[in-house]
Amino acid sequence: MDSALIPVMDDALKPKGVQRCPIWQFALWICIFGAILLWGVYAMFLCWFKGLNQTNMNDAYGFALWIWADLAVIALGGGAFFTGFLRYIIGKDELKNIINYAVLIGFICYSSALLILAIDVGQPLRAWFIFWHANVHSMLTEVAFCLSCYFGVLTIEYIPLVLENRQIDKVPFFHNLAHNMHEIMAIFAATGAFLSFFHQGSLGGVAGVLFGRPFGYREGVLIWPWTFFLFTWSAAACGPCFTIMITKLTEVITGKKLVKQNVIDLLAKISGWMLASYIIAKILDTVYWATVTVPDMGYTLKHFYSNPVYGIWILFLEIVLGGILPAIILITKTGRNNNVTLWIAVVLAVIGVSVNRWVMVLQVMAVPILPFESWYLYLPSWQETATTILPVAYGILLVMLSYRYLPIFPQERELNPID
Amino acid sequence: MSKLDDKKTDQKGQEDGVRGFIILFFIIGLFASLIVGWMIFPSLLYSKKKQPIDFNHVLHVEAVDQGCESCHYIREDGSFSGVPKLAQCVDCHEEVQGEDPEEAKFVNEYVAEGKEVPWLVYSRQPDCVFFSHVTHTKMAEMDCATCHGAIGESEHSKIYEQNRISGYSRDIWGKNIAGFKKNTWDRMKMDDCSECHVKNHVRQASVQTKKGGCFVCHK
Amino acid sequence: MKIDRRSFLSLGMGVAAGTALSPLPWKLIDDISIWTQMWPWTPVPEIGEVNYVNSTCTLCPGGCGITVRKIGDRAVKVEGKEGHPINSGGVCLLGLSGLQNLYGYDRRIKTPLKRIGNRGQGSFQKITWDEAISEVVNKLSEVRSTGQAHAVSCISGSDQGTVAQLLKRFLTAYGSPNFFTMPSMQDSYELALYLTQGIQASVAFDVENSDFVLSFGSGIVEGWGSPVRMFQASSRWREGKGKVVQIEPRLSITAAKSDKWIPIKPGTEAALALGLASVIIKESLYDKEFVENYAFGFENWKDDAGKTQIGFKQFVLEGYGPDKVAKITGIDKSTIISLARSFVRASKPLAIGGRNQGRSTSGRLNEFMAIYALNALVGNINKTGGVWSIPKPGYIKWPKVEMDDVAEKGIKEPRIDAAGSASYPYSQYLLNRVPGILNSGQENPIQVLFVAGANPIYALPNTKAVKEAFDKIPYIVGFSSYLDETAKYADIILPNHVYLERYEDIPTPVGFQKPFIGLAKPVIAPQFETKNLGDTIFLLAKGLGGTIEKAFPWDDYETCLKETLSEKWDSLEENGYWIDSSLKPADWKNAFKTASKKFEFIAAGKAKDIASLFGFSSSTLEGDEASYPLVLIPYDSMRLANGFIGDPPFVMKAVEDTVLKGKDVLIEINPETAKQLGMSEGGFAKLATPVGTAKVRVHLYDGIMPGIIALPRGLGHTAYDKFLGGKGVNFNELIGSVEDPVSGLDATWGIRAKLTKA
Amino acid sequence: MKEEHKHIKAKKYGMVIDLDKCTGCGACMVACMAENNVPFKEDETDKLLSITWLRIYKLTNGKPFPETDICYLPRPCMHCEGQHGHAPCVSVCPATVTDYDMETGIVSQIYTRCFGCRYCMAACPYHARYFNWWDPVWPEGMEKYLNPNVSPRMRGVVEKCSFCFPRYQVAKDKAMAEGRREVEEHEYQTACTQACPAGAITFGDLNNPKHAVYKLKMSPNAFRLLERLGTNPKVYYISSREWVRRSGDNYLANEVKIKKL
Amino acid sequence: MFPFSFEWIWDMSHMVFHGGLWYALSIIGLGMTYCILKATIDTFQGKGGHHE
Repeated sequence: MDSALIPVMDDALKPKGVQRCPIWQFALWICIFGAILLWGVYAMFLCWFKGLNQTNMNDAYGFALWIWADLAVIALGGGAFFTGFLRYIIGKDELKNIINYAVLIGFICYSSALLILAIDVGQPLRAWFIFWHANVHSMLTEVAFCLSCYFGVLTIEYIPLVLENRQIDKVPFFHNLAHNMHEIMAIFAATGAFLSFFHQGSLGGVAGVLFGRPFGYREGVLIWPWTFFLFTWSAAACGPCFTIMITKLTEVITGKKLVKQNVIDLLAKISGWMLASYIIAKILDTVYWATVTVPDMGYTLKHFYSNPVYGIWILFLEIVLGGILPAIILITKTGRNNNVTLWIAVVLAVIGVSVNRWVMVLQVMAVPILPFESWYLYLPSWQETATTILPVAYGILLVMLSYRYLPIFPQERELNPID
Repeated sequence: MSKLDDKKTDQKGQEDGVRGFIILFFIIGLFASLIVGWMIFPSLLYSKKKQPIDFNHVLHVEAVDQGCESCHYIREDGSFSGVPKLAQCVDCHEEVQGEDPEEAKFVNEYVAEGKEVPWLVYSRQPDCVFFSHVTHTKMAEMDCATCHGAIGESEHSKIYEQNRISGYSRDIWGKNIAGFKKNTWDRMKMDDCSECHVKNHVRQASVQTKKGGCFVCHK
Repeated sequence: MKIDRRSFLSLGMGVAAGTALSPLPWKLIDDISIWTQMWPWTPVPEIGEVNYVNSTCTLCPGGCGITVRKIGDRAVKVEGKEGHPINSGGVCLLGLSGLQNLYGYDRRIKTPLKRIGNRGQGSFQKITWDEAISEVVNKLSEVRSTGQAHAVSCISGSDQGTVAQLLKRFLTAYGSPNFFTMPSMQDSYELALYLTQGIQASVAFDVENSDFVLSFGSGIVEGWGSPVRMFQASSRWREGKGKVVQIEPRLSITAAKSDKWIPIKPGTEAALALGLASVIIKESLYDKEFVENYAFGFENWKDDAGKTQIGFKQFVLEGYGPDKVAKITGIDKSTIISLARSFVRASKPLAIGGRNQGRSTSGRLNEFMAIYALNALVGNINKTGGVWSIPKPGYIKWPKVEMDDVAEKGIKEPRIDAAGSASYPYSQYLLNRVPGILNSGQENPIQVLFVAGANPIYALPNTKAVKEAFDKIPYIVGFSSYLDETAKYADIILPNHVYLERYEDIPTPVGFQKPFIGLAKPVIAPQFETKNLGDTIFLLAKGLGGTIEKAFPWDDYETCLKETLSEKWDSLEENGYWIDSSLKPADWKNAFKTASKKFEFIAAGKAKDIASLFGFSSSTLEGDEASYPLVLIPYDSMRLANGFIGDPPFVMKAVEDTVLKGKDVLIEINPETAKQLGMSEGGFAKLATPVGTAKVRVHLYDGIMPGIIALPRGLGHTAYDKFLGGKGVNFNELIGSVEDPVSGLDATWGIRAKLTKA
Repeated sequence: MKEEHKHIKAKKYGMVIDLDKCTGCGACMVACMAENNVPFKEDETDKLLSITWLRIYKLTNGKPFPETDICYLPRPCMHCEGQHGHAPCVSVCPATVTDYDMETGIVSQIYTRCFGCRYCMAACPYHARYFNWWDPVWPEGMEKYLNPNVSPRMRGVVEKCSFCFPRYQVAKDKAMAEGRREVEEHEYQTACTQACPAGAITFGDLNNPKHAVYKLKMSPNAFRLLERLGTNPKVYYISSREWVRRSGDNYLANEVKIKKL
Repeated sequence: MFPFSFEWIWDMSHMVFHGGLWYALSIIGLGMTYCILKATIDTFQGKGGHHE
């Protein structure tokens, strides 16, 4: 192909009536993140061909960085289902202006999660046994099923966006398909929300059911430990915060206002109340666990937070800095409307939920259970790190492409008129 | 820019023709791949190997007095002898007995050299499988033919078909590509074992599946 | 009409739909997963008929009965032989991993080898057996023709059994008295037995019946004696059938298993034994019947010249009162007194010595004498639960070697080590003295050295000196099955079969009460072109011809063994062992073959005086305290084989991470001492002794006495395979050989050391 | 096929390990490796990357010299019964790879079905489960000693102690060849039990009063590891030393007596 | 996953779990089939496209 064609094609693909950075600049960034992506892909192939000895995981850390990354991205991707839930089920119509981006972020998060899982399992070529030989009592089975199904839903939600690309839209079939999918999107969104409630919860259940691991173990109702509900709740609270954070980050990078303040404000407010209620539940859960559940097994709270690296401070970080503080900011109008505090709140909420997922994976592994053991410490290998960064690079690339060529932000043209 | 724009098509007739064409292509693709999937692929999937010696079961069954167990017996420790070793055959085949060139080949190439015959075992299970012949033949009083078919009535060794990917015999991994099964010896996968175990309530003590535990059939 | 991209799209959709509706993708997915379930590179063990072959383990001198499970012609697992008199079904981890020696192709020598590189470098070229035999024969003929027959010597793992005796016989027929064995506590025990009871016999411990064992640092459950037998005895004691008191500076596993652990300043064990004796005598608790009627030299006595000599009683009462001993040993006076009392009060007390496994060194004679004296004081000599002397199995009754003139002359030459000479009249072999003699002398007393069933370069103290001495020997012939350190030093190797491929008789294991012979049998056909050492000796003899050839009138080793064992053979073939269960130790009236026909505390006529036998002196450690403030002691572990056999991979896998981490050995140190040195767990350090230095890491262990550091034996190999070689430090590189002033035997137990942060 | 399910009383195979007798010599570990085709590699000193179905822990009483005391504790898979067979690791396995067999009380596993998610390892508080981080490699020659009764595993799967179940299969075959359905106590013993030179390990049916373990487990000195978590393990330990028994579980500072479930 | 799988038991947990699963899968499957079919029909009816 003639290289002169590239700018022409680029122009043809861009949505009408919006300003985009010059192609060379775009290409430069694509190259940078592409290189990072390739580094991750290289590490990924190392893990596949040489096996998991490429990681620093060991028999004490069967679950490590990857599983944390999985749990974290799924929690952060929770913005998609919860925004969808609010928009399509509850009927918060304003959210249509941010739902596209929420879906895109969700799609990135979930596809990343699946990719990481595919690297994480020891025998990827027979990983489908999880479906075929499903054990319905396992939280991981539920996770696998709901995750895959919901990924399907997210794909369905993302497809119409792709189809709305100026060139694709010209194909009648695709135009009609996008149109029809929009028509019944509420049904998909409802299914997605249903699936999400379960798999977010099941991810919480992953640690919550481990009665051999007192740090993770929680009592609960029926087959569901409290963490089941806490995880869904925290994902619903913090997922939208991540959506807001990425939206605001995109605005900073593009130097444009993309979503109207009232939309952000609404989402932030709902998040705030979700977060506030979540953190209360979380505190109650922690107190009950620390005073009833674990003493019964012969442990004290101090035992679990005597980690030589961060001790009790991680609990403070998770609950106070990552929960209470952002909740307070987000439920107050002034807090939400001040750009700085809003930034602080969403970042803290994102950190808070990530730390929660961190302790529920890594701390569970690290805590000594037998009285004659000591703390297990772990540092990921470069291959683990690279494969964890891989989805970040992939996400950035997909956001860049989607933003450039798809009408992600319906209010963009209105907010940024071209003279 | 214009290159990328769809050409306007005004003539309705032409449009209809294109549509028909589209459907035709769809059908071509469909059938071609069905033929590949159902007919070509299965024949490519298996390599066909001849046994080193064409063995005549009928002849041997006539010559021995204990049927299958004359050669394929349960040892004192309960293990199954499987395919006879050279030492068993040598009792009769020290010298060439008959006219059969296969026998001559056996005596000259293997007996004389003291080399074991690399028989290809049609019903060899994967290494992870534990199967106890004594349980089935002695305790459950099953006949060999129930699972292996009338192999004792064969005059020639059939072709051994080996899956090129997994390396296993087609007899245990499924004669029929669609998974349909007429005889026990058409397929001997886990579900086939389980089917009979479930029917007969054999050690259905698993907590997870209420069927047999892993170690009933695995090792 | 024209085909546009929509048609292709449609075709693609058709293909997709058709493929999805065909078995192709699904079967592929399934088959690929089945492929992962049995990757072509994952081995599938061959099935076959199961067989068990009974044999005897030779990996240590324990003599355990084993039974090897075979599938077809493969040996699949070694198990303990049920009902075997030594180990009754139990087996240790080294025995269990025996097949890794058999099938460990990386560590085995597969054909005769001739050295091409430098010594120790391990470069060899393959040669045929004919070439190898003729080369060695030529060399031996050459040496013999120059009148140097006595300069051919042999280091053997032991002098018991037909193979060792054939080697010795070969030397005799050839004309050399220079046969050596590797040091072990048996040397000192047998010497003590000879000095006190006047007999050449093996020492045995009736541990199964003893109800109070006082152990002076013996690793009862760490490989001392016949290991599995000792484990089983230990379990009886733990069932309440006996008590164990362990005396050593470090909380070893034996100490942890004992009823009481008494930490002692290392090297002062003899003083404690004498202290205990003094309490027993002072409180008149000793066995009067024995001491008054069957012992000599307890009281003061008059020698042939009529001079009054001090007896044992006066000697210990004057010199080793509990106050003084408390000061020497660092043990409370009250502890000493109460220990002495409980020892005496037990109905079947037994005192044992020989530190750790008792296999690396012979030990100090005074210590063994003092321990022996304790046993005598409680009258447990040859009694149930006591210490016995049993005759060595006398089944080897070959005709006397007919010697030619050269042999007659050579055999009369003095031994290189001076064993049996006026200086060391009662010692048989003093291999420990040889490196020093070789390194100091101008001339070369050894022209040809045979090494069989031993790894002296690794296992003798002061590795550097040993290597230096070996460098002076012009021609070394190795008979090892494995490419160990000494084999790597050889000029030519005539490899022996591995024990599972050969016949061999295993005589009574250390400390066992009944005359016993175990039989090692070929379990599988030899894997490589190796030969039974017995057969190799015959070939060499045949090559040399004359009287040497005549000395070996057997067709092959198997015939020789069968003839030698004659009527015992059937029992050996069937059970894998022969035992004389009827043997009872001689009663006191007949037990003692000394001049006085009594148990002699003072070894009248043999020892200079009582002090030379028992006297304790504390200045036996090499190095000065100022430069080397710490004391380094070795310890033995079941998980680290330290003799002729190196750890196979399974045993290496069992080594704790507080002993070896990566390639670094961890040295045990008391946290208090570590704190003074500013060291923390796992930290690197430089360990220096007057003999050598090594890089180590530290492991803080509360169970070790402050000021003492302990290093395990069995690491620091430079040979074998990648699983063992190049890991840790060989203790022998850090210590010098210490000679016992009376016996001349090796008495090394520790050295002064310095530890600095690295 | 004839009806095979006569009313056989459910067995519950378990182990009693006498820590007073155990010397930590490691014979059980090696017997296990030799019996079960456990692989090995050049460096096995990182115990978190070293497959030892049976691992020996060294316990110390934490007191300074000379009050120090140590005790070795061999830890096979506990074959937890949990509540009604819901062992910690069993119910979490997403692909039904591992199972609790009510007939024998053994936590069994199909290696070839495991796809290596390691959830069971996360669930096991005893670290009894091991992952094959590497492809097992037997150096030339060593593949000859592999036991055909146990299938070698491949990289990427979890494995653990099976109480030498293949030995049960072999014993049952022998019994059946002799026309018996039941296996005698001595006919089915694990490799570690058989090897232990100190005779510290006893193995048998915890439900059968004729088996030695039945009585031993009732010793006042018997305890199990982490009983308070409700794992309901089938490996009992015996120690005459209070501090050792106390090391079997966690206790709050104010809990003076050892709790027994 | 399917009633003919080895692991399938006709009990509450399987019905609930797989009920939920198949319910979701059906909605997704049927919904997408509907959209694709309708889009195909719409296209053949000449709807969509060319509206620049």
